[in-house]
Amino acid sequence: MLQVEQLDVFYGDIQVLWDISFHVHNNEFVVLVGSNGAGKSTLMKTISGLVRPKRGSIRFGDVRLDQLKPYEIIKFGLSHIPEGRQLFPEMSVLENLEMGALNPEAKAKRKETLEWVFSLFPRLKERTGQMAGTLSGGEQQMCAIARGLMSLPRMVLLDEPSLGLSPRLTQEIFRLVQEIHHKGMTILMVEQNVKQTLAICDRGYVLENGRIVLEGRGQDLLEDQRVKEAFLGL
Amino acid sequence: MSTPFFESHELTKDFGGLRAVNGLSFHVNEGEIFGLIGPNGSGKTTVFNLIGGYYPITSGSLRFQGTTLNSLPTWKICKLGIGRTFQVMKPLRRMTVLENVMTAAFNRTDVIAESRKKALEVLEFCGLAHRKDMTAKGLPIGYRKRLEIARALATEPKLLLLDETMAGLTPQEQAEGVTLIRKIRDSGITIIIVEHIMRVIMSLCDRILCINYGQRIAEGSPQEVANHPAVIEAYLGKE
Amino acid sequence: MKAIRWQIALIVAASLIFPWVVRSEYYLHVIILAYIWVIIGSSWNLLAGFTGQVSFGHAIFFGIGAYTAGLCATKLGVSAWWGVIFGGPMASLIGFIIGWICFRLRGPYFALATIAVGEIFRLIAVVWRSFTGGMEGILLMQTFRSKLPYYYLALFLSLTCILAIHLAMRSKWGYYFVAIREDQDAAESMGVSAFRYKSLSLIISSFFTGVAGAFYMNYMAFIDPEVVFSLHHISIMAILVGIIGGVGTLWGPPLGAFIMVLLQETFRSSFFGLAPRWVSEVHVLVFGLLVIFVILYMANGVVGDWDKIRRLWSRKAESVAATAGKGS
Amino acid sequence: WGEETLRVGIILPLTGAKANFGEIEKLSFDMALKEINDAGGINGKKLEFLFEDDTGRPEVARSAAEKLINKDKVLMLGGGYGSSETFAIAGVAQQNRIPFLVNTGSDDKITEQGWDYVFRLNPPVSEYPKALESFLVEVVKPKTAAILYENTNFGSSGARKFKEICQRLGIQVVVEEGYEHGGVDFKPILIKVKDKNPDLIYMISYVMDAALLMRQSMELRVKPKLFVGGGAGFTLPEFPKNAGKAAEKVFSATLWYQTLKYPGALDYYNKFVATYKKDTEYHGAEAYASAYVIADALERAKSTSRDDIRKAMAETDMMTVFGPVKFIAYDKKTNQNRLPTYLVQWIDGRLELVWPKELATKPYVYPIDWESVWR
Amino acid sequence: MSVFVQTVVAGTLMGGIYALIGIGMTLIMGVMKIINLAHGQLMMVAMYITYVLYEYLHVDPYLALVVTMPALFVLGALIQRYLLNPLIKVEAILPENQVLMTVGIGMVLTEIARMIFHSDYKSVRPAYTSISLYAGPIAFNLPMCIAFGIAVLLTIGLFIFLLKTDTGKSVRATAQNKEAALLLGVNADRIMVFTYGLGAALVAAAGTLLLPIYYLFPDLGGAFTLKAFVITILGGLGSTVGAIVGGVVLGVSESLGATYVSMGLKDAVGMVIFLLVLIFLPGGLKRLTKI
Ligand SMILES: Nc1ncnc2c1ncn2[C@@H]1O[C@H](COP(=O)(O)OP(=O)(O)OP(=O)(O)O)[C@@H](O)[C@H]1O
Ligand SMILES: Nc1ncnc2c1ncn2[C@@H]1O[C@H](COP(=O)(O)OP(=O)(O)OP(=O)(O)O)[C@@H](O)[C@H]1O
Ligand SMILES: [Mg+2]
Ligand SMILES: [Mg+2]
Repeated sequence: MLQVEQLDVFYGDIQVLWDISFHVHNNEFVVLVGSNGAGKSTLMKTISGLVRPKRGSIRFGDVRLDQLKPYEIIKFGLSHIPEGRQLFPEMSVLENLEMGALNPEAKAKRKETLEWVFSLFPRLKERTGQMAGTLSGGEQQMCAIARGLMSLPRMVLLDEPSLGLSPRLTQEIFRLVQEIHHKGMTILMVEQNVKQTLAICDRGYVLENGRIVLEGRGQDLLEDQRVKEAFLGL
Repeated sequence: MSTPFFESHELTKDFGGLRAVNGLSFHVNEGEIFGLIGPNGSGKTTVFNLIGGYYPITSGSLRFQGTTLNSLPTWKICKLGIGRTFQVMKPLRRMTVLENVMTAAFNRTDVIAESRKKALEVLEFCGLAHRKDMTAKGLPIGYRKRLEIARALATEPKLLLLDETMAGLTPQEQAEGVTLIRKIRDSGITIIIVEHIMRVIMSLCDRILCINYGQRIAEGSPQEVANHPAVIEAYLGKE
Repeated sequence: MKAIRWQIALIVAASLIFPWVVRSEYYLHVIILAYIWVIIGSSWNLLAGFTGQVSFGHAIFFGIGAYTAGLCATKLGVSAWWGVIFGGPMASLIGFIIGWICFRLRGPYFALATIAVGEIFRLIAVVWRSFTGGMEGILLMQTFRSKLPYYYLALFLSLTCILAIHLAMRSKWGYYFVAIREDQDAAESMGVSAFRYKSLSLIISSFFTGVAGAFYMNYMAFIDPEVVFSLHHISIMAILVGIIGGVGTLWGPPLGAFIMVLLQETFRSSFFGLAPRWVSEVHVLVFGLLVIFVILYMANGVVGDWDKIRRLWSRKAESVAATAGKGS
Repeated sequence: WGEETLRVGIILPLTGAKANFGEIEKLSFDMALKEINDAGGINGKKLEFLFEDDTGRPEVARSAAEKLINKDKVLMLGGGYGSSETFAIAGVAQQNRIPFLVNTGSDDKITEQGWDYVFRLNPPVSEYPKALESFLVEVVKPKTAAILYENTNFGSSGARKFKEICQRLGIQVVVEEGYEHGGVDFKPILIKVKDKNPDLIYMISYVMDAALLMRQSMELRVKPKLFVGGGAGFTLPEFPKNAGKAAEKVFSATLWYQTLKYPGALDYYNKFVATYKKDTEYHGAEAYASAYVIADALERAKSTSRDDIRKAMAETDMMTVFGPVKFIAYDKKTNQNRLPTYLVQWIDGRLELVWPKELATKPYVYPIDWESVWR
Repeated sequence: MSVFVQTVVAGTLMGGIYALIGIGMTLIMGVMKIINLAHGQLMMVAMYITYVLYEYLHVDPYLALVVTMPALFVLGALIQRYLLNPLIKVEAILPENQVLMTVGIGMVLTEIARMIFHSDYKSVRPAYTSISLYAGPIAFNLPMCIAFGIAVLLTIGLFIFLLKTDTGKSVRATAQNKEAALLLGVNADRIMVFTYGLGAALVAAAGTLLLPIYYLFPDLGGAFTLKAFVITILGGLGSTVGAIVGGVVLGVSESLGATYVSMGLKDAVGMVIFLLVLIFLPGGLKRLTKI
């Protein structure tokens, strides 16, 4: 479904991604792990069009994304839920969610989608009128995920959804991600909770200093000596 | 009984209609690492902000080595010997790492040379010395978190407040962080730490306070707190 | 470092002998104006560029200094030169009070507040006729017929101002000023009293601006509220001087002062009478375009983006060399 | 080349808010210059005017004067439009001992400093209402007056002088208020004036403020015995154009009118209109006359030294389109030309000279029934 | 008593004009967070267009709205597209760079107007400009009443637009978090271009309605830019209803100040209120009225 080939990405003169190639199949749950500053978020941003690659190609189904703008990319059913929540702080939860369904198809089904999203996150339903900026961290994260789902995407990119969340909420988020996945959505996720994520995903890639150094099924990676050393603190 | 090193008494903070901190009392002994945990939005950062003098206290009081902190401005609190890091990092973006830390070191000296010396020591201590001439804005997250700590240390605090300095780090980096924090404590600095990563909290803290809705739900040794049913219910979740 | 010191010595030496080389009083006049702007621009830059508090109201301090000097003469009957001594402290005092009121505002709101305060001062100076003379202004006679005393005094004052700012920036104050600019909350957490150091920066800044105003009164010998409290011709001009030269750099504003004053005079006089008259009519337009251009392409000014400019040049030179090479 | 031409610096506002007046003056200077040179120049040499733009700001006026004196080495200076700018230029001229003939800047102070190098062709602002004064004494005999003026040098010194006249005549000043030039809404001040109901409203305003003041007075039905403008805005063609019927029957003090029986006055007016296809008024006449005064002085000067030119200026005694010119000392003033002033009134959309009576082009209309005028 | 009533009436009507000027600013400064020091200058441009239409084509100023609003929309959009949007990508020490850019734009607009029309005063005087309605001794100027009505209508329109339409929500979203808006499919650059254009169109309405009451010269902008700030801060940033309230409060207090204190300090009254609100009531009157 998503096919990335030989991607080079720069910030100004500094190269952060080197020759990245990977793919995600339809209805697959793929995880990207890597240390700080490895370039995971940059990769996500490149796919969703926030950052332009210098070389390489990104295909989603049969469209090429790499020269498109973010607001064009979302029309093809790709939704990026960014690191750090990025809500609209002075808009209500409901308005934030509505902003998630701007393209015509999603807009037509806005009512039903809202119901669905509220069933996933009952907490949000209680807070529809509250300004998003005053939600607690966990609620904000839920709101961000819910908003990303409002466009009824075929695939979601999730960047560190558990960052700064309590253990309990972290588990809740993971449960939700799995639930969404089981509903038939393709997922590409970045996580620092390596152990847990690798355990529930289909496949994983390890990113180091802007390069993909390992690839494999989640369980296999968990067993890998290098992964153990670098990420599991063993 | 002698006055505790740091004490919060019936601390309360309202934001409009929202009571973010609700009659919270606790104390911290000199030389210990005190963990503050709780679900998101339970008021941990708010407690830090109240200690740091960023918001006026609604009611209750904070005392540090016998001095009441209520209504002192932030910079005076720092002068008293309370250093802090920010959950949302605030590097001085266009200054170099060294300059960032020197600015903090001026807290105890007016002389350039001394502050530079102090700053270099701290950078060495935090493992940032090799990055000292980089501007802070170009620093990767892991180093930025260390810079936060280094800056707080350079003010020569007696009490250090660490707000989620491990979030977003890999387990490997977390382990390094834990070592660093231990080292800081061993140098005689008392620490209050907020963190969601239980492994870090459990291995570092002497005592832990768990709060929810700005109220205490449990306090005690790491083991006691981790097994407390209310904590599991509100915070840890069932494993 | 050595090389820089050498260059500075050269600039100072050149400034000192300038009147003996170029003997035209008119050019001296233009350079004296430039020195006044060096002081205003550098002072503005201390507050805005280094401390991050963008003032749209530096005319206040300039005006206070100028009126202190003028009123010394008209109300106290003493020499207006006393203004050069009292104008600075007077402006600092007003600066402190304004800071006390406005420093609780941050960023653009501070800037807006300074516009408002500036207008209030101007209007008061206009309306309070019995004290300030209102729009009839204050006219004195210059003390010296020769330009030389003014030239050297202006040179001395501007060098003093630059030196003072240099020393301040090299001390703890400088670190604190920049820290406040970068992140006020973080600075406070490091024991910096933002209010105290913002005030300090404003006091120094307004002091020198006031001195410049007092010197201006003595040199130009005529002031009225529209002249010295002008939003456009003083406050915004101060900003343009800073921006074009380069905010947050020591040598940017002085350079910006020379660029702006020379440009203004060149255009006003239609390239000293060489170009057709309409040229002088477009000088404000050229200013406007210059501002737009600088902000778009050299956001940090001539000094701030010096490396960028040099790179551009050398690249151009390279490509010229390359094509030349191909041609031969 | 330098020997062939006699260079005189003229400083006027050629850009900025006052530029349209500066333009009229410059064109008048140009017109006079051409006539003078066509008639053979000055003692066989050509006269040349170097124009400098003061942009309507005193500090710039000073730079311009510096440049003319020190760089261009002109023989003397002329021009001077705004009072503040003129004041600043006069200071420089006196300091450098170079003669300066002021043609418009009208603040009294300019010739009250004892400056021997500064001459003024036009009457000072305090004398603008001189004709009005006799009109008031002989015809209106008001008890109370309101004075409204723009907060500029010209406005506030004019207001101060008129207040002195009121005191002399025993007229009580019930409102005296300055306003910021360019206001949109003068109603608050007019409401206050209406409440005090003065016999006379004296206004010193440029043309657009003048038009708005009159329109809003009409709107609020402010009805004194008479409205009088203190020169400046009230005599310009734009005034009735903008004020509409609210301009009707308004009086104004003025310095000059083309139908005055000065030799060449009407010719100047007609020639200007024919040449430049636009109207001219007293400012233009001042400039035109001033060019001739300058030429006359240079012709008589024993040498081109500044001192000889000054002496020649001081001895000036000639007739111009603006009236007789002779620099004398009176009251506190020195080197001041003394001229009568006039009172004009807008009657049926035309500006008519109504006072002094013997010169009147039409009899004045007074008393005035405002309701019927404004209907 | 009638002095007081007439003063308040005059101030309120003036407030309507102020509100018109403030509405565009509320959008540009309050919603988009762009401090626009070229606001008055944009108004001036609209006024010149109105003038040309009236003088040469004899188009009534109220009809001219149909031309000036779209024209200024285009001008505003071009400014945002080519001068302000690129700034976002430029890293500079002072975030106030954008403010200075608008200063430069203001200068350029003024000077271009001066080159074309010279410094002369221009005015437009259709017959109805001096019609007043009288309620006893109290006069109501007709064009000002009409301007007041239009100000109310535009406010309501803008209010509904921002709160109820997707485009309006996108405008607010883009202002609050541009990157997130992009990710959700908002063409953020275009929205910003649109918003600035809309703000310019609104101030064009103000200019066109002001011209019959006032007059026109190239330097007219600056003073009105300041008024626009005062109104926007008074009313509360981003509050559409606040623009009306702010405008009227400013108009009335200036009038009262002029009548009862001093005409010369009329503008100072506005500035003092502005300062007081900035300092003691951040959030403006919105804080009091909650809208
Ligand atoms: N806007 C930017 N400009 C310049 N460099 C950047 C920018 N954003 C990120 N970088 C640099 O690019 C590299 C990759 O950053 P990225 O945010 O993609 O890492 P990451 O793997 O997501 O890390 P983290 O776990 O901290 O989120 C880092 O070295 C970072 O400093
Ligand atoms: N400035 C503020 N204004 C209004 N409400 C606030 C403000 N700061 C915090 N709050 C609210 O106070 C509550 C406590 O917030 P706080 O940031 O202290 O939580 P926390 O425990 O640090 O959470 P996290 O673990 O997510 O960082 C939250 O509900 C938050 O929305
Ligand atoms: Mg990341
Ligand atoms: Mg927190």
